[in-house]
Amino acid sequence: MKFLPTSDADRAEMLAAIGVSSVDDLFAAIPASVRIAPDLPPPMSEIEIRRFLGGLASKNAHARDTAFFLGAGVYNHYVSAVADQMLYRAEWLTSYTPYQPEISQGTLQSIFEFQTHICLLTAMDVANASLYEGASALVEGLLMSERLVRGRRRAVLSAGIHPEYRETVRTYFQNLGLEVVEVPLGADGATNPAALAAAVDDTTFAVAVQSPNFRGVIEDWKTGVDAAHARGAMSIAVVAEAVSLALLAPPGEAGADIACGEAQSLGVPMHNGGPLLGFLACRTAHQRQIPGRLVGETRDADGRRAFCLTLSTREQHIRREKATSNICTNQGLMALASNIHMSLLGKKGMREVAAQSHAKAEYCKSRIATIPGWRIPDARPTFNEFAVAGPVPAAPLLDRLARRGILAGVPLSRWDRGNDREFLVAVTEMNTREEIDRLAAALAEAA
Amino acid sequence: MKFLPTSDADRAEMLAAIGVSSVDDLFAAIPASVRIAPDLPPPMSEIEIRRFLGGLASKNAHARDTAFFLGAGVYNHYVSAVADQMLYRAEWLTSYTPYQPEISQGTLQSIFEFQTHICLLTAMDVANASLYEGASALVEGLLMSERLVRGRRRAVLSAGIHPEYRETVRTYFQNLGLEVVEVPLGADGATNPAALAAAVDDTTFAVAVQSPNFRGVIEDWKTGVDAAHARGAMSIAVVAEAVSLALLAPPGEAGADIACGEAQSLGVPMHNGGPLLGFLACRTAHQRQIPGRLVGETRDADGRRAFCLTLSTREQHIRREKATSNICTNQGLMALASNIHMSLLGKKGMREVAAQSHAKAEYCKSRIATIPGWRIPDARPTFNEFAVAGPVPAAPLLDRLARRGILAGVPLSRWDRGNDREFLVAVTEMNTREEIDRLAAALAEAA
Amino acid sequence: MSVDLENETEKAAPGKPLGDRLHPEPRHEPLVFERSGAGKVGYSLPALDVPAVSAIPAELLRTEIEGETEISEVEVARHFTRLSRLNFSIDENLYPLGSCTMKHNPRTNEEMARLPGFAASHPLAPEIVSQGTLELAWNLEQALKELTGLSRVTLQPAAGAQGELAGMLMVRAALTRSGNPRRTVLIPDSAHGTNPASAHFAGYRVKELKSNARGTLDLHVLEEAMTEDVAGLMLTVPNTLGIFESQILEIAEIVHAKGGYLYCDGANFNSFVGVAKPGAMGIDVMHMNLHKTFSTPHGGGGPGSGPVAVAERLVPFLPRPTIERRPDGTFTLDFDRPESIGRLRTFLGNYGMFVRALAYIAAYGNRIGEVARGAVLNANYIRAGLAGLYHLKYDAPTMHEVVFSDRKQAEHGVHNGDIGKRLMDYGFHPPTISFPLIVHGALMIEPTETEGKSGLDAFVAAMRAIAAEVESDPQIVLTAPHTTPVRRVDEVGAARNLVLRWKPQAGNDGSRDRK
Amino acid sequence: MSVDLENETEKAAPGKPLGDRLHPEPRHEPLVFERSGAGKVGYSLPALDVPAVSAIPAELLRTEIEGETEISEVEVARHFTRLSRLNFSIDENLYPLGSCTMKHNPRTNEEMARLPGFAASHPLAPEIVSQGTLELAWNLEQALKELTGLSRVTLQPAAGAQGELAGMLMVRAALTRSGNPRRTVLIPDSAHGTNPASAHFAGYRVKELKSNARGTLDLHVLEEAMTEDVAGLMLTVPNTLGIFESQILEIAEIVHAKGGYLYCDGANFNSFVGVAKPGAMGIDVMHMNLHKTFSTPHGGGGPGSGPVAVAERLVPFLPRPTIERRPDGTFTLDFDRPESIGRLRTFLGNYGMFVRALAYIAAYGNRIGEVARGAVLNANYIRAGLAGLYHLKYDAPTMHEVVFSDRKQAEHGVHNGDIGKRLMDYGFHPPTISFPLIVHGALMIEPTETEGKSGLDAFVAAMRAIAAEVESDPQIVLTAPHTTPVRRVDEVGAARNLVLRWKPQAGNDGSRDRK
Ligand SMILES: Cc1ncc(COP(=O)(O)O)c(C=O)c1O
Ligand SMILES: Cc1ncc(COP(=O)(O)O)c(C=O)c1O
Repeated sequence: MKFLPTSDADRAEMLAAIGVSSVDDLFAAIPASVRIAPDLPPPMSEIEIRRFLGGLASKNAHARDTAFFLGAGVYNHYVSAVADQMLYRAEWLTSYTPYQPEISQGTLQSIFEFQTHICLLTAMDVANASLYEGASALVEGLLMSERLVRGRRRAVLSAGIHPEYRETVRTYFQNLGLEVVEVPLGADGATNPAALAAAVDDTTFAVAVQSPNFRGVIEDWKTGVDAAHARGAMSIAVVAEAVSLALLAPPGEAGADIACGEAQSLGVPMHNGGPLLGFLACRTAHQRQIPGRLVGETRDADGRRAFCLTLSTREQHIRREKATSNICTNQGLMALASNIHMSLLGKKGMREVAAQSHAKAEYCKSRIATIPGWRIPDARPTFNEFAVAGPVPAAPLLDRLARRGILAGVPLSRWDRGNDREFLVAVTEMNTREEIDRLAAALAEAA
Repeated sequence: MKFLPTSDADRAEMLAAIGVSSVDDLFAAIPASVRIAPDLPPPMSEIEIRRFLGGLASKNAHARDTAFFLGAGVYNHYVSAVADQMLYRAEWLTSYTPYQPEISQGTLQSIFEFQTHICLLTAMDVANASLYEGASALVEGLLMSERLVRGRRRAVLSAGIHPEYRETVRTYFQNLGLEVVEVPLGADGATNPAALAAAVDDTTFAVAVQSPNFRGVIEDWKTGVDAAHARGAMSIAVVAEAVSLALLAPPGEAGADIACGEAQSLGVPMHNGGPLLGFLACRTAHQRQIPGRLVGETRDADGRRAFCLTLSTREQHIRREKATSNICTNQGLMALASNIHMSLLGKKGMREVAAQSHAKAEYCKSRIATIPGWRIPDARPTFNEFAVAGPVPAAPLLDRLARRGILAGVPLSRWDRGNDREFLVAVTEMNTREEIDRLAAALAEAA
Repeated sequence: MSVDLENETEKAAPGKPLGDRLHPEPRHEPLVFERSGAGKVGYSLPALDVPAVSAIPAELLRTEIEGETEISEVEVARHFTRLSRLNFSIDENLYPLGSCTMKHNPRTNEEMARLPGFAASHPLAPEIVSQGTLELAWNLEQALKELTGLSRVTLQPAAGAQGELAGMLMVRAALTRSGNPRRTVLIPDSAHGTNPASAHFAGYRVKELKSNARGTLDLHVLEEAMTEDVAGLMLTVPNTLGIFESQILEIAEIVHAKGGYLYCDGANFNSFVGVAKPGAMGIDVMHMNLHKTFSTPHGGGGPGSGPVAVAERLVPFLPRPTIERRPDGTFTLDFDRPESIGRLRTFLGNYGMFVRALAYIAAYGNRIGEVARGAVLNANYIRAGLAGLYHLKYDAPTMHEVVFSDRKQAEHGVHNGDIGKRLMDYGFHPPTISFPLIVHGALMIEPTETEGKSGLDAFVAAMRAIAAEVESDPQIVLTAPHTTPVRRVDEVGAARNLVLRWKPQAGNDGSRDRK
Repeated sequence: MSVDLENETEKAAPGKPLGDRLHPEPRHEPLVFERSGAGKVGYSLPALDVPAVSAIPAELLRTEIEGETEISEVEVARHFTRLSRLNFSIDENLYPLGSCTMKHNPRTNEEMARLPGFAASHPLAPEIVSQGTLELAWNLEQALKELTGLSRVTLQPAAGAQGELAGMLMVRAALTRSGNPRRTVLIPDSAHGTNPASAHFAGYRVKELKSNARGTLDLHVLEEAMTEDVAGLMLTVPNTLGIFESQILEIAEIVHAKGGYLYCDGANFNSFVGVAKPGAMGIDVMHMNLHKTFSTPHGGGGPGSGPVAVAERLVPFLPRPTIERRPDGTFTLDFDRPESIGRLRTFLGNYGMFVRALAYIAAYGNRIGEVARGAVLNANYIRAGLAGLYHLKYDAPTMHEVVFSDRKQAEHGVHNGDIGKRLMDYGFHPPTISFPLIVHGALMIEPTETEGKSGLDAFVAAMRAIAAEVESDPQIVLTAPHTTPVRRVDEVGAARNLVLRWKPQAGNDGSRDRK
């Protein structure tokens, strides 16, 4: 077995040193009745593993062999080969959480840089080292808010928040005595400010709004901030397509207390939906309630700049059931990928990616809008994703197009059974005009 | 331009420090008349490069999407992911020839290990750090022989040596006053000992035989050794499918003076024929005439084991036109890949790869031999490649099979126009029985 | 360095510390922001091939991202290569971080996870073009079922802690359906911090159970605590002392007798995977860390993956969706699970880790018990090598890890943290020192099965040398490490004077490197 | 290290060198053979699915490969990771190895070269399923033609030296056809060693031309040497001193007037690629090093690739086969080239390098002149920074590299090699010191265009610091390096007592590590 570096002679010597006669003796503490060998096939060689998994991989349509317009929380953006190949380095790939700073400065400094990038993009003060993904990041933002506004039990969520985020919130809240109020979107596709404000009361600890929202519509962060602050609640800005942060007014400027969500689109491949990259940023005043790991700058014994994990008294390994979160392992390597990506793109590149995505989405929208039988239901401006409504049921049409190499969009019926005509179309800098024209032609045919 | 790290402000400061007003001033020594800008397209972005080259790549049939039986000097063997991914490390990939041993011990030790592997496999005393590929390795072996047996001008080559190796020898020899005599293969596909011996005379400085020969037939190294040594010539053992060395009696045991050829099949991907991995090994007595780089073991100032390039007085940068070869850059990274590969496979694995390749080739041979209209022209034992003769012209048939996803072999007409019925079939541990059966069925159809 | 030179250079530059004279290069790497400079770029994009339209009202737009980088690709590649070299990794040497299972990460698995059919696939693509991704996940579930001896598995949780939460939510849902969710969860004092934290977020109060003198759970302590208000017991098997609860069957009986559920923290599954089945032990629900037992890389802190296996009676409550095989052999997601606890995150989970874990399980197949056998052998070998020199509070049989303490060394003023730092000078990562909390000054050593005898011998030799230094030369240990990229880091200062990010200031954006 | 500790540990363990006390880990990595142990394996293969037949007579079979490894994958991965960390690389820092053009290697190019359609393709597959590989090679030829201003290009040579040979063989073939191959090739004394070696293997005698006091070729020296027995001149442009022969047009005229050919060693093409065309200079034949100008990685000593561009009159003699585009747009190999010099190696050349080089050229496109502009700017900036401190034998304008010498430092007994070793302590690779032979004690510095100002400043500062040390503290330079994985290596001893391989001996195969 190629992963086991113990020769037979070594094993014999080791057993002798331990003073037992067989390895089995070391398992004496396990009751014999439960020692049952698994019924698995014999070991597979590397060649066979490549055939087996390569075969499974080849059954899937993917972004490199299709005209690709899927989004709804996971986006197909450009990732440089530098970011991709850097992750192969054993020093990044095979190290643990940087508990020992003297031999983990690489990881620590990278996290510190990641925290900085997130702060700059969101215009917030403090960001953590990552969370699992967008939905649990929202949960953590809500729970953090609840701790900061003690005694209130209700969270108000715009229905423009990704449905799987909202479902996750309900899962987490169900046994904590916390309540969720969802405020439906207006007919224009945006959160209605009056309706949102009306849903907030003195039992509300947080108001969360997503922008671009799940239908791709750009929300004004102030809608949520004003509704929250009017009643002393925390305001949470949710982001599921983080590329938008480079073009749209950031939540920090609008006065949000917490910005959180999904940063996959900043340097992380789609990975069939995971690993993704949750993030959470907040104000300095609230930093002691932030969940997850934090890296801080400090000095070493010689007075040189160094980095280490800090404020760990918030965390489960010290505070146990009183911790700010139960999270331990986070998404370290994805935060590194994103740090590399954001560093490469920087000020201009992130903006250009966002601007191109938007312009191409607008082109796509305008192409579809002119096809007889097809409409763009939401009147409000969108960023790089938008709902379309067609003359035929969406899911079967999308299946047909997929067979022809066009992954045209995500049907809203997935989360809303009754809505069988609408689907979301996402466009990024990776889409060519030719692909968009092909999509439009295919939809025109379907009409 | 993302590969240029100089900001505009930096450039201005630098020009000021140099004392010129523009970069163009620094090119004043180049006559204006020859300063002509190239007519190339505008820069391509990373996304476009991936589309452009990805598009070209997708036009080629390759070993991972076909039933693959091509060989003739380049073989499709197993390469572990460990070897593959290790090459991404900047420390291996982006370093130069290890001229400075204190900061190149990684490369130096790896070459030392590579030299050792080659010696163990060939049963020779000394091996160099690599040569370009098999054909030029043979040339270097011949030129080395000529230096060692001064005053003789003739090399005798078995016609079982790869035709492109022989052609390369002619290219190199043409202006050096050296002569090549080729001894045709016998009807059984092997070099005829009597014919070979008869071709050798007192003007012969070397006799070279390849095993397995170009038709896949296993030669007895003693044929070449005896013919050479009978007349005081150097005996050269040529290897084009180095995996065979793990199963077949090694040239060193048979008394060969030089073993050289191609080690691609020991850990180097096919790369459409390059980079490959030339090797050359010899006897201690001749080590000062070996071409190319050598790494030796030594000590550092603290007495610790260390490695460095050695015997460089043989080389062009010191001896100039009197050097043992003009080679400078060799195939460093491929020697590393091969070192990793040979280390992983080791004693048992290399043998098992060889044995499986042979057994599968025998199975394939027996399947084809029983198809009406098809024959195996060579009676002598083969290793993992063999000639087949069919009832229809080979090249058009192979084209047809390629369109159906079977790369069935290499037509001998490529080097021998008259031979339009024969082609070479190579089989390795990568081929499954199912693929072989598919090949046999396709040939049966063609008959 | 040679003594000669020391004298020589001391003469030449008196007063200047020797190290500074010999090693003039600052090992410090500036922040990526500090390498920025106006006009540099690190990316390239195609020219826009559609009209450069913006349909966004001005008030919704931002201005430039102040402080963001302008830097070339060359510098970024170098920056991250240099940073990486400041890290210790498994591929450098033994990484005996107890409870973390720092084992070799097979590179084939990386290759497989990066196939475009996995890495560039989208979780919301139509099922008809996603059969490969579904089949793989289904296969992984089957393998984990077989290894745990439990009925079904959810792959959704993103890491062990989320798996714990998922598991406890299922317990709670089941109890709720039976009429009473109950209020308390029992957790031994040796447990990892995520256990109580997860129980808390599942809405439970935590009652801590004291371990006995053998480091395990006393049946009468459990019996007493296990009332009908207790939802269940969260037990780490083997526990964080590396000790297997040999009365596991009796423990299960006690818990079940009171209608409770036995939760197994499977972080230590590496010590018995393929040797024994948790299902047979009476365990009802168990999370696994794919990034431990199943060798998906830790990545400097994740991503992980924390599948949860459950007994039949918890199946209805599994997170949504489940992956099902239809009679015709095709695969589909089942969202129609009315009793499900819901979802814990978006999509199917950390899918990339599924690919790696399945590749790993496939490589071992029915010989996967060798993993556990190797891990247990190695831990016992280290125990034998260090017994006597380091204090062993609990001397029950060791499974995959052994927890010594610094009691002997503390007499010389040297603590577990110091020993860990000194190990760095010997080329090793320190053991876990922050827990288990019941061992004061813990040195929790988990070598894993992917370490050979020569590596273990070297580690034991280093630990023995340090024990000797503690007696002869404690100062060298107390001031360790001496050979690392930075010297001992001031963690207290970091928490006192919080600097959690770089801030753009006039002049420091792209200006010269900070010292 | 702090001075305090020095005293402290000196007290505790007197006599033991400080470094050994602080840094107990042996940095030494055993040979892979020394890690071997019976019964370990590092590979896995499928079970044989055909009969286990052997049709080979026993006398043609070998026994076990004595001494070969038995080692696990885990150990191999660690071994090579550890070894790699002993190497300096471009991604670590400035690598100013003159004449080697150590520039950034774009990672996209690595990705492209590994696409299965290139890396797993076979050179002898039918052309109908190889159109992509042929088209790529054809495209690269077109780009190199455009950049050189010459008529055709062969991609076959495996590196620069083989390109030189190919070029001189074509010259010889052309002259032979005209009736007389001639006997002599002229080569300036500043040339790289491969030039005379290649000329020799093309069957020529070499006549060395002395450079003048400006480091260039004197026209009258050339005129005198350029007889009708001379096949041509091999000129490096700019030459190895980094100086452009500003009389290049006159040089070409003189050579051509006597019926000779002007060969350009294009190793330094990086200094004028995209700025000027060799074809316009009167150059007839020129090799390029894709691993220099076109950024394919050096890989610790190759693979390289040495395409040769030729003027129209040499086209018939190009190596065989050439790559042709048919009128229908398909591509084919043309073997039917009766005047060809033949082939220099198997197949088409180092194809993997073609992929990378084409990706590189595509990334720059018509802005590729910025490469040269950056390279020349950087070299001149270093020259400005070091002028006065290091002796500059030839002060003609500098192109992409500048060659100082150790003349000032030699007065203190410090030589170029020592300065290079000391640079390592400052975190830099040394410059080239082994040539050009006409500069005694050469320090040949080529920063390339992928180095930014801050890196150049740091390098200049280091060189200045060393110059100061040479005066104040020469011993520290003479005994350098002090901070590298090994101290100064005994190269003389290596050559005197040749150990060129490891040998299996009873007991050292898999036994403990050698010290
Ligand atoms: C015993 C134990 N339980 C639970 C966990 C939490 O797992 P994770 O880090 O995957 O969330 C860990 C690991 O950190 C652990 O060691
Ligand atoms: C000036 C010069 N010419 C020729 C060569 C030989 O090129 P290669 O190493 O690619 O064979 C080199 C490089 O080493 C060189 O610097």
